[in-house]
Amino acid sequence: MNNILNHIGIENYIFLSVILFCIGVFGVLYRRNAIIVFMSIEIMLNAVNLLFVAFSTYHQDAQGQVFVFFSMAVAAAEVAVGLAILVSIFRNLGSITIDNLKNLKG
Amino acid sequence: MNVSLILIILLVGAFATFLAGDKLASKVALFFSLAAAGASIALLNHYNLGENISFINQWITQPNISFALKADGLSLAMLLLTTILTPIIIFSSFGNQYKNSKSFYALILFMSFAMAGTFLASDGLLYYIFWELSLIPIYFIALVWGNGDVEDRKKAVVKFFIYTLAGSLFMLVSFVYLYQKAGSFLLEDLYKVNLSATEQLWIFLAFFLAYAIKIPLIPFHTWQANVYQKAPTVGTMLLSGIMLKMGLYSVIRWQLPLAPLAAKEYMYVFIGLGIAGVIYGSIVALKQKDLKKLLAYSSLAHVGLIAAGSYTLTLDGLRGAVLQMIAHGFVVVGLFYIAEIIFRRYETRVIAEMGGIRSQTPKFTSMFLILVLASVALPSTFNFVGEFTVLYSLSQINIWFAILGGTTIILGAYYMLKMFQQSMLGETNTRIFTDVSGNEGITLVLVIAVLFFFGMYPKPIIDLITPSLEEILIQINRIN
Amino acid sequence: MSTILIIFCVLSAVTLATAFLTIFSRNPIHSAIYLVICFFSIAGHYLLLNSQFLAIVHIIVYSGAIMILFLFTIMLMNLNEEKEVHRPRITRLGAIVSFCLICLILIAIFINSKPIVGEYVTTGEDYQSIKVLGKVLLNEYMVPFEFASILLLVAMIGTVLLSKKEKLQK
Amino acid sequence: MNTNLALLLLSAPFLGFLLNIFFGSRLGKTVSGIIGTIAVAVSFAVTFYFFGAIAAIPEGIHISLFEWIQISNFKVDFGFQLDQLSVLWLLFVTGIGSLIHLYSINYMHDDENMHKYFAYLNLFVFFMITLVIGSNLLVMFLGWEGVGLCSYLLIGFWHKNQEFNDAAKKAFIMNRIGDLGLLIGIFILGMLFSTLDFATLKTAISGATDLNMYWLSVAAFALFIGACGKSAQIPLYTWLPDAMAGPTPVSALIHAATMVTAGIFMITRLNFLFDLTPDVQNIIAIVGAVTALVAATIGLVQNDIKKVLAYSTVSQLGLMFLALGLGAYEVAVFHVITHAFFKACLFLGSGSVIHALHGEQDMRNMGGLKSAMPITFATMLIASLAISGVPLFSGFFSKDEILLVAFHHNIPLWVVASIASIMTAFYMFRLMFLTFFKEFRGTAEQKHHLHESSPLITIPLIVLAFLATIGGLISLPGNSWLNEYLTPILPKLATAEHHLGTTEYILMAIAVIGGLVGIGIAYAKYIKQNAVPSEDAMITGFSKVLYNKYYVDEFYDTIFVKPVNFLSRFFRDTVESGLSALVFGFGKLTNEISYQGKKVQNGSIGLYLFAFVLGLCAIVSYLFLAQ
Amino acid sequence: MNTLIAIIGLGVLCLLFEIFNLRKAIVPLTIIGLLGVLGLTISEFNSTESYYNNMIVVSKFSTAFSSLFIVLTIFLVTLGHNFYENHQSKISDYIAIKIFLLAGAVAMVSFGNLAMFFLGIEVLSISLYVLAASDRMNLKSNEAGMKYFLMGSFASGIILFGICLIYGAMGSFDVTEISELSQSAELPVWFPIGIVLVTIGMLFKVAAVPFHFWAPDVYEGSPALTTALMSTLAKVVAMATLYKLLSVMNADVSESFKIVVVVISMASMTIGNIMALRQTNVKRMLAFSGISHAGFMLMTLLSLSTSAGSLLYYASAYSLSGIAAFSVILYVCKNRDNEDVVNFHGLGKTNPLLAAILTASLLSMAGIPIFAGFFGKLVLFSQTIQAGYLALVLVAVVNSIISVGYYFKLILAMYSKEPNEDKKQTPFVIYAVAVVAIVLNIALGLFPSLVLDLLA
Repeated sequence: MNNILNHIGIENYIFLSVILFCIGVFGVLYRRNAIIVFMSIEIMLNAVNLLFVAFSTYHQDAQGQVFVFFSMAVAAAEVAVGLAILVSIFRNLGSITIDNLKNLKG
Repeated sequence: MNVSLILIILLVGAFATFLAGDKLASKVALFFSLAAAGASIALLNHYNLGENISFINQWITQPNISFALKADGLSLAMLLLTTILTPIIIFSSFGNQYKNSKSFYALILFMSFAMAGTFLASDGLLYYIFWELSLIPIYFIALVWGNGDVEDRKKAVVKFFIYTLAGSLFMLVSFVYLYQKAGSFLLEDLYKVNLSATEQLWIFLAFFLAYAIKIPLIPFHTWQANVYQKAPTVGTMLLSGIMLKMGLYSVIRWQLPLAPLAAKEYMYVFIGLGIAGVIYGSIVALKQKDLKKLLAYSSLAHVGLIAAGSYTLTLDGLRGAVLQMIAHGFVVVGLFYIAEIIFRRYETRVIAEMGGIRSQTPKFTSMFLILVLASVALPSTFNFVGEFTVLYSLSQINIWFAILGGTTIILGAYYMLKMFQQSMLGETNTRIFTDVSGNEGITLVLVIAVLFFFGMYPKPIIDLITPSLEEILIQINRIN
Repeated sequence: MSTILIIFCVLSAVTLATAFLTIFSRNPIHSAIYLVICFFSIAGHYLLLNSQFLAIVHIIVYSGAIMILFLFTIMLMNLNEEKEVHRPRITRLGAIVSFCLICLILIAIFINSKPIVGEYVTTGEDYQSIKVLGKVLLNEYMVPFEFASILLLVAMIGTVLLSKKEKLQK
Repeated sequence: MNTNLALLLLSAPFLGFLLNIFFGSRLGKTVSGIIGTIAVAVSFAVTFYFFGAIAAIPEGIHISLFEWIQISNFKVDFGFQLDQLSVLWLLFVTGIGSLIHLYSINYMHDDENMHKYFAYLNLFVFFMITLVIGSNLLVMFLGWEGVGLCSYLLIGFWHKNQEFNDAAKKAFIMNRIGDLGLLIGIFILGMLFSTLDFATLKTAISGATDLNMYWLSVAAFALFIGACGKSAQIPLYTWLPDAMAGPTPVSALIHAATMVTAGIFMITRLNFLFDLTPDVQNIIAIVGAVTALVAATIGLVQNDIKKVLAYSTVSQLGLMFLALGLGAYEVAVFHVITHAFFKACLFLGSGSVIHALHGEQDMRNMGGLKSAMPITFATMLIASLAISGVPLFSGFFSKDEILLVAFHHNIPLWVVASIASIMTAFYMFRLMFLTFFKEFRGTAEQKHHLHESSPLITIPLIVLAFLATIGGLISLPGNSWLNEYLTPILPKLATAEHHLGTTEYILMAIAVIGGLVGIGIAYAKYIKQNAVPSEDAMITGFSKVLYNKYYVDEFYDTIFVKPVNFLSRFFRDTVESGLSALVFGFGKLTNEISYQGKKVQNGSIGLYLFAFVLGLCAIVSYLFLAQ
Repeated sequence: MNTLIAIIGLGVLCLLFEIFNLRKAIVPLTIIGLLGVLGLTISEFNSTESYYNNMIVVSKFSTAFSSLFIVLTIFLVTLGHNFYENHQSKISDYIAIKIFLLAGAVAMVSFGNLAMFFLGIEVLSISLYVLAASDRMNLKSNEAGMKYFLMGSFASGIILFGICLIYGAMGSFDVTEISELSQSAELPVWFPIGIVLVTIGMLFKVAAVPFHFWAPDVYEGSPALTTALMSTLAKVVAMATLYKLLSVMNADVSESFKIVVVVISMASMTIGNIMALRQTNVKRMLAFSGISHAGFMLMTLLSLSTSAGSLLYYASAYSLSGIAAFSVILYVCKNRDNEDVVNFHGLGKTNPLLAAILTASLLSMAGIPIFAGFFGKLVLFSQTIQAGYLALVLVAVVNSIISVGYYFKLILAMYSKEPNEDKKQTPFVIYAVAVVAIVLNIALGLFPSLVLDLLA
C-alpha cells in the first residue's frame, strides 16, 4: 500500500487547508448575515478537519481521524447553540444582521 | 512583653470601639488609646532597662517575609509620639458630635495602629503594608466626616489617596528589587546588599517619590493644603501630627541607609529641595485666608526643614530632624485644635471673619500664643531644640543652607504673628467667644506642657534616640 | 503529474470555489447549497486519502445534519431573499486586507519552512478502517468520547433553555 | 549658697510673672503691682549682694543646672555665669526695673489688664536676667528671644488697636532678622571651637594659634547683625520708634534702658572675639556713627514726644556702637549705664506728662507744663542736660569719652559723632521747650486736669534724675572705677594708659560748646521765635524727608514686604493652582484617553474580529517572519 | 478523575431533580454535592496519577485549581438561589449547565491529551454562550450571547487549527509525548505555530488585548450572575489552562515569544485600566478591570517553571474579591435594568456591611495591603523582576495607580452620595456569600503561605 502523500505532498494539503481556513476567516469578516457567518465558521472547522486527515495519513496514525469526530461533535453542538441564540435574536429584533447588534458599546 | 502588645491593644481597641456602639465609642476609644500610651511608656521603661522588646516571627516563607517589629530608640520615640498624641487627639474630639461615631473612632484607632506599625516594622514588606494601611482610614475619615462641599472634598481626598499611593508603589518596586538581591525583606539583610551607584540612585529616587509625597516636599505637596482644609480636624491632626512623620521617619530609617551612595552624591539637591520648601511654604502661608490652610503651609515649611536636616547625613541633622518631628507633631496638633475651637464657636475658618477674640478669652489667647511661639521655635520650647540642631547641621554642610533655612524663623514669625493678630487681636468681636472649656483646656495644657518640658530638658529624648541614630549613621557610612 | 494529483487539484479547485461562492452569494439558500457542494468535495478529499468511514460520517453529519439545520433556520426566518444592508466599503476593505494578510503570512511561513524531504512513511499497517478507528475511539479515546456526550448534553440543555418559554409565575 | 541666690535672682521675677498671670485678676490691681515690684526688688537686692561678693571672685561664679541641648561636637548646659559684667548689667537692669515697676503701679492703674502688664514686665525682667547671666551663647539666646517676646507683648499691650499690634509684630520680626544672624554666628563659633560657653570660648580663642580668620570674621559679623536687630542699628532700627506704641514705662525699661542694650552687652561679652576681627570692628564703628547721625537728624523734626526720645535712643545706641567698634568696650558700657539713667528718666518724665494729658503725645499740643508739673520738669531738665553733654552731668563724661576715642582713631567718625551730639542737644531742648515752656496749647479740658503726678511716679523720677546727675562719677577721666572693675572682663584695660592732655581738654571744650550751641539754637527757635512745629501737611523740603524718617519704612516696604506679599499671592494663586493642575492633568489626560478609547469600542463585531485577526497576524509575523 | 466523574454525576442529578419535582431542593443539594466533591478533590491532593491512557492527569496543579473552581462554583450556585428566584421552571437547567461548565473547567486543568483540552474548553464555552444569552427576552442578553458565540467559535477555530498543526508536527495528542518530542532538535515549524495559535485562542478566552473586545460588551449584556461567572471562574480557568498548556507541553518558550507576552501583558493592563476610567456601568467597568487583571496574570508566563503558586494565589485573590463584589452588585442591581454607578449611591448608609464588603473587594483588586490582592501583585512583581522584566513591573505599577481611580469612583459613590432609595431587604445568601468570600480573601492576605506554598 502506497502512501498517497507521495503523489500529492503534505505541503499541498497544508496550503489548501490554510487557504480554506482563510476563506472562512474572510467570510466571518466580510458578511453581516449571521447565517453566512456561521457557515464561514463551518468552513474554517472543515479546513482544519481536512488537515487532520491529511496529517493522519502523513503519520499513518488513526488519532487524527478520531479527533475529527470530536471536532464534528463540537461543530454540531456549536451550530445548535448558535442557531438557538440566532432564533431568539430574530424573535426580538426581526433581523439577523449582526451590524444591528450595537447596543453594547463604549 | 514586647512591642507587638501596642499593636494588639490598638487593633483590639479599634474593633471594640466599633462594637461598642455610637454612644460609648469615644470613651472606649479613649480608654484603649490611653492603654496603648501606658503600655508604650511601660515598654520604654523596659527598653531603658536593657530588655529586648523586639518581636520577630516568620510570616510568609515564599517570599520571605517576617513579622519583625524592632524597637530601638528611634522607633520607640516615634511610637511614643503616636500613642501619646492619639489619646490627645481623641480627647480633643469630645466636644464634637459625629454621626456614626463608632466607625469614626474605630478608624482613628485603626489608623493609629497602622502608624505605630509603620514606625516599628523592620521588615521592608511589613513596613510597606502598615504604610499603606494607614492611608485607608484617613481616606474615609476625610471623605465621610470632612467638611466643605462634597465634590471638592472628594476631589481633594481622591487626589491625596492616589497621589500618595502612586509614590509608595514605586517604593514597593524598590523593595521587591532589593528583595531579589537580598532574599529577605529584613532591614539588616537589606543593608548587606551590594548595589552599584546607579542602582542606588534609582532606589533612592523611588523611595524619595514615596516620601516626598507623604512628607510632603515641594513640588509634591499639592494634595496637602486641600486635604487639611477638608478633613475633619481630628483627621488633620492625625495627618499632620503623626502621618507626615511617617515619611520623615522613613527617610531616616529606610531611604538613607539603603542607598547611602546616592544620598551622599546628591545631598545638595535634596537639602536644597527641603530648604526651598521652607521658603516656599512660608511665603505661601502669608496670604492664606483659611486658618487650616495656613497651618498646612506652615507645616510644609517645617517639614521641609526637617527633611533638609535628615539629608545632611550628620548626627546633628538626624537628631535635630527627629526632635523637630516630635515637637512639630505636638505643636501642630495644638494649633489645629485651636482652629477647631474657633470653629466650634464661630463656625468659620476664614481668618478675616475672626478677630477681637483676645479681649474675651484670656486663657485661650495665652495658649494660642504659646503654641504660635512654639511653632516659630522660641527658645525654651521643644521646637527650638529641634530647629537649632537642624540648622546647626545645615550650617555644617554649607553656611548658606543655614541662612536660607533660617529664614523660617523670620518668615515663620511673620505669617504666624500676622495670623495671630488678624484672628485674635483688634477691637472686641461683636460675637461672644466663650473661653476654653475644661476638656479643651486640658488638651491644650497637655500639649503645651510637653512642649515646654522637652524644650528645657530634651535630654531623655536625645538619649533615647541617639544610639539608634548612630547605628543608622554607621550603616550610611558603611563601605560595601 | 499523476492522476491522483490531478484529482486533488480538481477537488481543491471545487472546494475553494464553492467556499468562495458560499461567502459571495447574496441569497442564503444559494450559500447553503454551495456549502453542501463544498462539503461533498471535502468528502472527496477524504476518499482520496482513503478514509472512507470518515467521508461517510462527514457527509452524514455536515450535509445531512448541520446543513439541514441551517436550511430549516433559513426557511423558518424566511431569509431566502437578500435582506442584508449594503456593507460599508471600509468593512469590505478591512475584510479583504485581513484575508490577504493572514493568507500571505501563513503561506509564507510554510513556504519558508524546511520542505519535507524524502519518502513519506508507509507502515503498511491498517490505521483507518472502521475496525481500527472503533478500537482507538473506544479504548484510548474512551474518556473524550464520553466527554463529547457531555458536550452534546450541554448543547441540548442550552438549546432548550434558550428556546423554552417560561411559565409566567405572576 | 551662690547657686541658690542666683536661682532666687532668676526665679523671683518668674514667680512674680506666674502669680500675676494666674491670679493677678483676682488679687486686684494694687496687689498685683506690688507683687511685681517686690519680685524685681528682690532680684535687685540679690544683685546687690553679688555686686559685693564678686569683688572677691575675679573669675566669676559659674553655675550649671542641667544639660540642655546636645550637639555632635559639644553639649550645651543650662548654666549661669555671674561675673563683673553681668552683675554690673544686672544692677541697673533690676535697679531701673524696680523703679519702673514702682512707677507703673500708678501709671497703669486705670488699665483693666494691669495684672497682665505686670506679669509681662516681670517676665521681661526674668528673661533679661537670663540674657545677662547666661553662661553660654545659647542661654543668652534664650533670654535674647525671651525679651523680644516680652517686648512684643508689651508693645502690643493695648491689643485692640491694630496699629499697635502692627508695631509689635514689626518689632518682633525685625528682631528675628537679627536673631538669625546671631544664630549663624553661634553656629560658626560652635563649629570652630566646639563650645558655646563664654569662658571656654575665651580660652579657646585666646589660646588658639591658627585661627581661621575668615570664619571668625564671618561669625563676628553675624553676631553683630544680631546686635543690630536688638539694639536698633541701621539697617534694623525702624522697629524702635514704632515700639513707642507700648505703655511709656515699657518704653523706658525695655526700649531705652535695658533690652536695647543687649547688643552692646553681647559684643562686650565677646570682646575677645571682636578684638580679633578689625574689619568687623570697622563696620561696627561706621554703622554706629551713621546710625547716630541718621537717628539724630530724624529726631530733629519729630513732634511726638516719645518718638523724639526713641530716635534719641537710637542715636545714643549708635554712639555706643561707635565706641564698641573702636574697641573701647568700657566706654560703651559706661555710656550704657549713664544712658540708662537719663533716658529712663526722660521716658518716665514724658510718661508723667502723657499721663497728665490723658494720652496726648503730640508736643504741638503741649507747652507751659513747667508750672503745673514742677518735679517732672525738673527731673527731665536734669536728664536733658545730661544727655546733651553739659558738664558735670553724667552724660557729659560718657559721651565725651566716646568722642575722645573716636578722635583718636578716626577723625571723620569723630566729626559725625560730634554733629550727632550737637543735634541731640538741639532736639532734647526742643522737646523741653515745646513741652514745658510758653503757653499750654492743648484743649481746655486737658488744661483743667493738669496736675503733678503722684509720688509713685515722681519718686522714681527723682531717683533717676539723681543718678543721671552723679552717674558720671563711676568713670571719671583719669580715675575710672569702672575700668578697674571691668578689668577681669576686658584685660586690655589693665595696660591702657589714661592720661588727660591738651588735646583731650580741647576736645572736651568743643563737645561742651557744641552741646551749648545746640541748646542755644533750640532756645532761639522755640523760646525767642516762639515757633511751634507746623502741621503735618505743611512740612516741606528736607524736613519733610526727615519728618518721614527718610522714607526708610516705605523703602523697606517696597523692597521687602511688598515683593514678599506679591510672591505670596503669586504662589498662592498661580504656582499652587498650576502645580495642582499639573497633578490633575495626569488624571485628566488618562480620562481623556479613556473617553476617546470608548469610541473605538463601538459595538461592531466586525471591528472586534478585525482587531483579532490583525493581532494574530502581528504576533505570527513577528514571531515567524521577522526573525 | 474522580472529581470529574463526581461533577458530571452531580450535573445529571440536577437534571433528575427537575424530573422528580425537587426544584426547591436543587440549590441546597447541589451545594452539598459540591462540598462533597471539594472534599474528594482535596483528599486527592497529593496523589499524582494519570487515568485512561493519560487522558486525565491529576496533579497538584490540577487539584489545587479544581478546588478553586469548585469553591467558586459553590459561591455562584449559592447566589443562583437568589438570582433565579423568578425563573423556577428553568432553575435546574441553569444549575446543571453550571455544573457541566465546572466539569469542562476541571477537564481543562487536568487534561493529559489535547482532545480533552479541546472538549473541555468547548463545554465551558458552549455553557457560557448559553448562559450569556439565557435572558432570552432581553435584547442585550441576546446580543451578548451572539457576540460571545461568534467570536468564541472563531477563537475555537483557531485553537483547533493550532492543535492540528501540533498534531501534524508530533503525530500525537498526548502532552507527555509532545513534551518529549519537543526536546528533539528537528521540529517542523508547524509545532511553534500551533503553539502560538493555541495561545492566541486562549488569550481570547482570558480577554487579553487585542483579543479583548468582546469582554466588556458581553459582560455588560449578560445577566449579572453570568457576568460574575465569566469574570471570576471563566477567566481564572482560561488563565490556568493557558499556563498549564504552555508549561506541560514543555514548549520551549522562546525569548521573542516572551516579548510578545510582555507586550500583550502591558497592553492589557494599560488599555483595561484606562478604558475602565470612564465607565458608568459597573459590570462594564469590572470587565475592563478584568482585562487588566488578565494582563497581570499573564506575567506568570514569563517564569513558567516557578510561578504556578503565584498564579494560583493571584487567581484566588482576584476571583474571591470578584465574587464578593458581584454579590453586592447582584443585591444592588436586583430588579434594576442596568448596573449604573448611580445605583450604588449612598450604599454606605443604607447597607454599611455590604458597602464595606464591596469596598474591601475593590481595595483587594486595587492591591491595597492586607487584602489578598496585594500579595498577589507582590509575588507577581517579585517573580517578574527576577525574570528580568523590570520595565513590565513599572508599567504594572503605573497601572495599579490608574486602577485606583475607577475603583475609588465606586467607593466614593457609596460613601459620599446621598442614597436614592430606602434600605431594602437583603437576602441571607447574599450576605453569606459576600462575607465568606471576603473573609477568605482577607485570610489569604493574612496567611499567604497557605496558598503560595501549595504548588511549590
